[in-house]
Amino acid sequence: MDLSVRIGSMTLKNPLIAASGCFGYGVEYADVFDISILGGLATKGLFLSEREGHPPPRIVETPAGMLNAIGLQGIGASRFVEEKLPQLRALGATVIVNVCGTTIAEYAEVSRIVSDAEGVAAIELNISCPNIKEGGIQFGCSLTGTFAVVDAVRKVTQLPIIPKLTPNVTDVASFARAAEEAGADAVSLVNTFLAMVIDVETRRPKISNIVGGLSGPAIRPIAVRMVYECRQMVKIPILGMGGIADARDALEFIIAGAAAVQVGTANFVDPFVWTKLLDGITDYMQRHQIARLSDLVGTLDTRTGDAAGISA
Amino acid sequence: MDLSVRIGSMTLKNPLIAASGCFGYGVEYADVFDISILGGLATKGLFLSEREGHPPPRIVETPAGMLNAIGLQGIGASRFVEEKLPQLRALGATVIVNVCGTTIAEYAEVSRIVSDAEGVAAIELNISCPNIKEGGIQFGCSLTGTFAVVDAVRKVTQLPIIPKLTPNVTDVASFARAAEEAGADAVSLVNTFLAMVIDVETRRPKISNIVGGLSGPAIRPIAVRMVYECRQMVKIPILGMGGIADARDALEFIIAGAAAVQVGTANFVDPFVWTKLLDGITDYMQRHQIARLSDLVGTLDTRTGDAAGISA
Amino acid sequence: MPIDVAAHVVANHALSTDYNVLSLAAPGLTTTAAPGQFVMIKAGRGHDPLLRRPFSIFEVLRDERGTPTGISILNKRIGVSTGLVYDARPGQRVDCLGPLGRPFTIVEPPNEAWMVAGGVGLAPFAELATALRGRGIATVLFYGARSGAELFYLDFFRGLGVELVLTTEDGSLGERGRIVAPLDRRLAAQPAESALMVYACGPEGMLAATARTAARHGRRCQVSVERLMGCGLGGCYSCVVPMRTDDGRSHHVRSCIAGPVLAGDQILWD
Amino acid sequence: MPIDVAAHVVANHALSTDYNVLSLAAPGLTTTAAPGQFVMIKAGRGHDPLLRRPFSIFEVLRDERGTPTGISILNKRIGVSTGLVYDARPGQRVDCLGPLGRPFTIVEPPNEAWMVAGGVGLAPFAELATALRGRGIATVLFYGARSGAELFYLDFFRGLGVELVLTTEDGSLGERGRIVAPLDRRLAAQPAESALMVYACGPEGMLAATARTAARHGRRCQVSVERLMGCGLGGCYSCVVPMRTDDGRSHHVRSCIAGPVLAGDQILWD
Ligand SMILES: Cc1cc2nc3c(=O)[nH]c(=O)nc-3n(C[C@H](O)[C@H](O)[C@H](O)COP(=O)(O)OP(=O)(O)OC[C@H]3O[C@@H](n4cnc5c(N)ncnc54)[C@H](O)[C@@H]3O)c2cc1C
Ligand SMILES: Cc1cc2nc3c(=O)[nH]c(=O)nc-3n(C[C@H](O)[C@H](O)[C@H](O)COP(=O)(O)OP(=O)(O)OC[C@H]3O[C@@H](n4cnc5c(N)ncnc54)[C@H](O)[C@@H]3O)c2cc1C
Ligand SMILES: Cc1cc2nc3c(=O)[nH]c(=O)nc-3n(C[C@H](O)[C@H](O)[C@H](O)COP(=O)(O)O)c2cc1C
Ligand SMILES: Cc1cc2nc3c(=O)[nH]c(=O)nc-3n(C[C@H](O)[C@H](O)[C@H](O)COP(=O)(O)O)c2cc1C
Ligand code: FES
Ligand code: FES
Repeated sequence: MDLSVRIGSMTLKNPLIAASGCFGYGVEYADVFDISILGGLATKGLFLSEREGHPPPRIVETPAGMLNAIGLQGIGASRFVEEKLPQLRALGATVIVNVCGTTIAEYAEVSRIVSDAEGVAAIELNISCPNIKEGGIQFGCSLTGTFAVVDAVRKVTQLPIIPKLTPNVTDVASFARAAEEAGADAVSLVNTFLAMVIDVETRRPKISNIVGGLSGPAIRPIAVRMVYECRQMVKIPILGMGGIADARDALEFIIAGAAAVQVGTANFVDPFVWTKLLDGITDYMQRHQIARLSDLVGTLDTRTGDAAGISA
Repeated sequence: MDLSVRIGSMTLKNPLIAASGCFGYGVEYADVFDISILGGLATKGLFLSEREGHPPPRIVETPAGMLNAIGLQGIGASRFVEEKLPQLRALGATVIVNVCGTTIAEYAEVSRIVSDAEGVAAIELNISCPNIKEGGIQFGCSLTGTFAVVDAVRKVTQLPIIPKLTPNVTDVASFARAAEEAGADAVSLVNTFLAMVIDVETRRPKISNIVGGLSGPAIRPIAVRMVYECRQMVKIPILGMGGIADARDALEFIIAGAAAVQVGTANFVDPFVWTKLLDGITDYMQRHQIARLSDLVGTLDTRTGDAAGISA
Repeated sequence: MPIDVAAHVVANHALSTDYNVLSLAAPGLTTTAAPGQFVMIKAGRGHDPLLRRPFSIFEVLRDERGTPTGISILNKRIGVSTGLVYDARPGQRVDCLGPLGRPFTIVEPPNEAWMVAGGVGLAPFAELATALRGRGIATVLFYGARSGAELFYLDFFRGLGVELVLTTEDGSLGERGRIVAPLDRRLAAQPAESALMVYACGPEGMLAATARTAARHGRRCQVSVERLMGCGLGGCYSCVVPMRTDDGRSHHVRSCIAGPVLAGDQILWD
Repeated sequence: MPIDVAAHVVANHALSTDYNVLSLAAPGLTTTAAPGQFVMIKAGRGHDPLLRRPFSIFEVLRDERGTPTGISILNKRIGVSTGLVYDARPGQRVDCLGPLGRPFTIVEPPNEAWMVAGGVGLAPFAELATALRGRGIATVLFYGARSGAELFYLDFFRGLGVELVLTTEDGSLGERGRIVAPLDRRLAAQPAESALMVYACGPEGMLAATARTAARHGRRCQVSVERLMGCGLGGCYSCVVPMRTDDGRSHHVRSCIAGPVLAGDQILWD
């Protein structure tokens, strides 16, 4: 059975990627399980320099979801390359670096630094962080901005470029199209939904940043719809995510059109979710006699009619 | 204690409104509880003529939410006025008619019919149904379209006009602004989020319409954020909704800026939720010595800093 | 006038690895309950699962003085909520809204009553049989399942004097095959002048076949349909069944308030 | 090397209307557990509540042969998940991930050990006291709560030979007021040459006061902090505490992996 996924020059041994910001730098999980079983891992978002992020509280739980405004605390590109990357290489991880920037020049510079380093498989462009003013969302919410960032990074790296799209727009598929036209090798979606929770007793926001990003199972049906829409619009692979908690959820994204899936919040709930996902997908492929995972991608059957009877 | 809410010429005895499509025509609940305790009720969406809606399955449950694509099955404006309105009057209900249209002319005509009838308190313009191509979403997703519908209806009715906004846009506040400029007396938000659920065993959508609208607690944090954004943008009252299941949830919307709240999905789970909401809000106002509910609207305290310590 | 009762589990009898009978203390709920009516149950806390699920009232539980103390439901585990109902522990709280829906119309002698049940579709017939036999009506239960191990409460119905016609798909008990086959034969053999009402509950396909068979033999048939239900009270329009109107059009009827018991010959079976 | 155990509730002892001790059968979990470590618990099924919650390991449970069979947690009901833990029934499944975090550093004689607990902050001290007394270390427990009814396990600590200093806000048991007052007086009275380690766990305000007091008296202080934790493994950066770096800057440290036990004098208390 072939679970591998090709994204530009990068080949993932399976479609399971640890989502950015939900897996630290990867090394934190080395003594929890063998992280080389992952198809890949996306690092915490990296700027050129270190950042301390927002003051706590940074998260609050919501029905079947969570709100976060970490504020992209991170060690910056250079320290990552020096301190973390060698360990990740030694651990046999396929590393996708989540690149942030406050300017197009910063995106390009961070991308150049990680491209020069050894052991980076791809670049995920975070143009969709809803939690900090300079989080690139100004690029992620404009078609020209999206095109410009991808175009600039394309000039400085041979690595696969994977812009990560925000769901906080009217027509996400048009952003996928803009990224494709600018030379992106794939797109990741979705990042979190801008949201807020209020402590009614204090009449204050529950997190220090006032608003944060909603993730987890709550958003899954919206994310699946967006992946499906993008699938109709672009030819490049889609890395689908948003609320995946079990193999059935992952398969939903794949059938909707995702070539690979990322899992974030569910890794908090169960750091051992990965083997369960892998087993569940393998079992499904056996039951349905699917030899290559790629044969399952985007196979949603939308003929109406039969869908009717519930007893079906 | 004053729980009343003024919206244009309409006064609600309290801020609790049964959300459109989640309360039938109201009469269905007459022998479940005394519907005159409600601040108001929004009817199922009404077109000029009868509609049979989509074939089943029309709903599917999701984590802390549900997806629906009913397809606006309904009896049409005239039959509603003849058959349901007299009963609702007799039951002492404050009736908000949810008006649908496939053309601006239809919105105007339906609005005229219900305005001529006796016992209609306000018109809610459904320009945001995601589930049918001709559901007015083409108006709800364009600023000029939103303006045009409100403007046209404004010419044919003296009743308060309350356009209902879709959350499936980049900047919902700009739509609230467009509605206000066109002469709307208030805005309702949010309608459902376009979403989809796939049966991975059959590789078919779980509902016959392929995509549907996500509602319920899952969407609440996004809806609260949108109400908060609109509060900064417009002066007219906001009817907030999206996942309200208890008094705390309702208070979140009110503190974020909603003058009144609507409750849909929670009424399915518990048709007796209304007295619980009323008691919870009254108790809160007593504890916090708030004499008039209107004094609580939009009182979110966003000074940062103190929010920090979780022990706070 | 439905009420919502915070019922407590008094007993949970597993009948098989999929089926169980859950007994709930729900005083007040059953004072007006009639055979064929259902309840909307919320077995879990929190918002996941979110919606209630519809269950037929299987038995009305009574104390020694005969006053109703609650209900039991016959549950088949097929997903999240039926899984919670299967695993429910004594003492656990289960919110129970009802009674809901249109019950069966109970015939009078000299009518005979033929009940046709498929699988968990047996649920509404315990109370119906009790009511029918109470009126001294000759009652037959046509009851089909996958195997003999999934044919439950046979002695209960025998005890009421109900005649049993059983089929199993694997032939392990009664006739091998679907329940509609013996129903068809028996209807054919039935004297035309005899008065007869067919009651059916089970999977969609079985209901359609039963309704068609009854119609072909010129017999009236009440079917209890199973639709996904969001509210059970007419609020959401999720539970509709396409039915023929008097003027011959097709109309989506809300099975939670117009049903679950509907006239088999008016449903537009697809 | 943490593991995730599908633990089962073996007992649930209510201590008050807010507090209970939940005993969990979790073989394997405790083989490496050290005082001050915690577990991440998921008490409910489904996705609401979604995240696990951190709980200190209160007691390591052992069979007659002394082999660890599981753990108990001292729970204070303040919301959804602590409510589920309070209501948990024997036999119920509770997912339990651990052991996690940096434990207390245990001193050697001739050091004295002073433990300062506020409310449910008592939780990590049962195991710590056992370890300390096992090394024959003179141990004092400063323990404050709202009222005497919320001071638990006093006999357990007495039995270990731990000296108790108690305060309650309502004065119903021990000295009226906050626990830091007697701690301050006693630290002042303590001969300077004596070796001493202060251990503290409780509400943020109490921890800050304790750390400042210890520092003022030139005493080392290990505090176990309580932060909202999304993962407990360093993955989410939700649990950060602002701390002073060697070069004097402020840095957000992840309390789940660098802590929960941190050096009181390096935390930047706001
Ligand atoms: C009036 C009425 C009375 C009923 N009485 C009983 C009864 O007495 N005992 C009993 O065991 N069941 C009864 N049912 C069916 C029961 O309501 C469903 O099995 C239940 O809602 C499934 O919930 P779940 O959370 O376990 O499944 P879910 O996890 O919600 O769904 C699991 C799978 O089953 C499918 N499904 C969900 N509901 C139905 C349905 N109604 N029919 C067919 N497929 C479905 C879903 O699409 C999904 O694929 C009744 C239904 C109705 C409408
Ligand atoms: C390392 C560590 C060890 C802990 N050990 C124990 C223990 O042994 N026994 C015990 O009872 N508790 C312990 N706690 C605290 C416990 O984790 C929280 O009380 C719990 O997470 C609350 O969950 P909930 O679902 O009940 O509350 P929620 O419903 O999630 O929240 C209810 C309210 O409490 C607030 N809140 C949530 N978590 C905290 C927190 N950690 N501190 C302050 N306010 C909070 C929320 O903002 C909300 O306002 C520990 C915490 C940590 C970090
Ligand atoms: C705590 C937290 C931190 C996150 N940090 C980042 C980040 O640094 N960069 C990024 O692109 N996405 C970040 N995300 C978004 C996730 O990568 C993912 O897109 C989103 O959470 C949806 O997936 P999920 O529902 O599986 O968590 C973060 C999400 C969470 C919950
Ligand atoms: C089954 C169903 C039917 C609905 N029908 C309508 C409708 O006819 N018109 C409308 O404006 N909104 C309709 N809505 C949207 C609700 O009025 C409401 O905006 C949305 O469900 C969010 O609120 P909630 O989370 O409290 O349900 C419908 C929602 C549901 C779940
Ligand atoms: S279940 Fe809601 S209308 Fe029938
Ligand atoms: S709890 Fe996730 S990093 Fe500490």
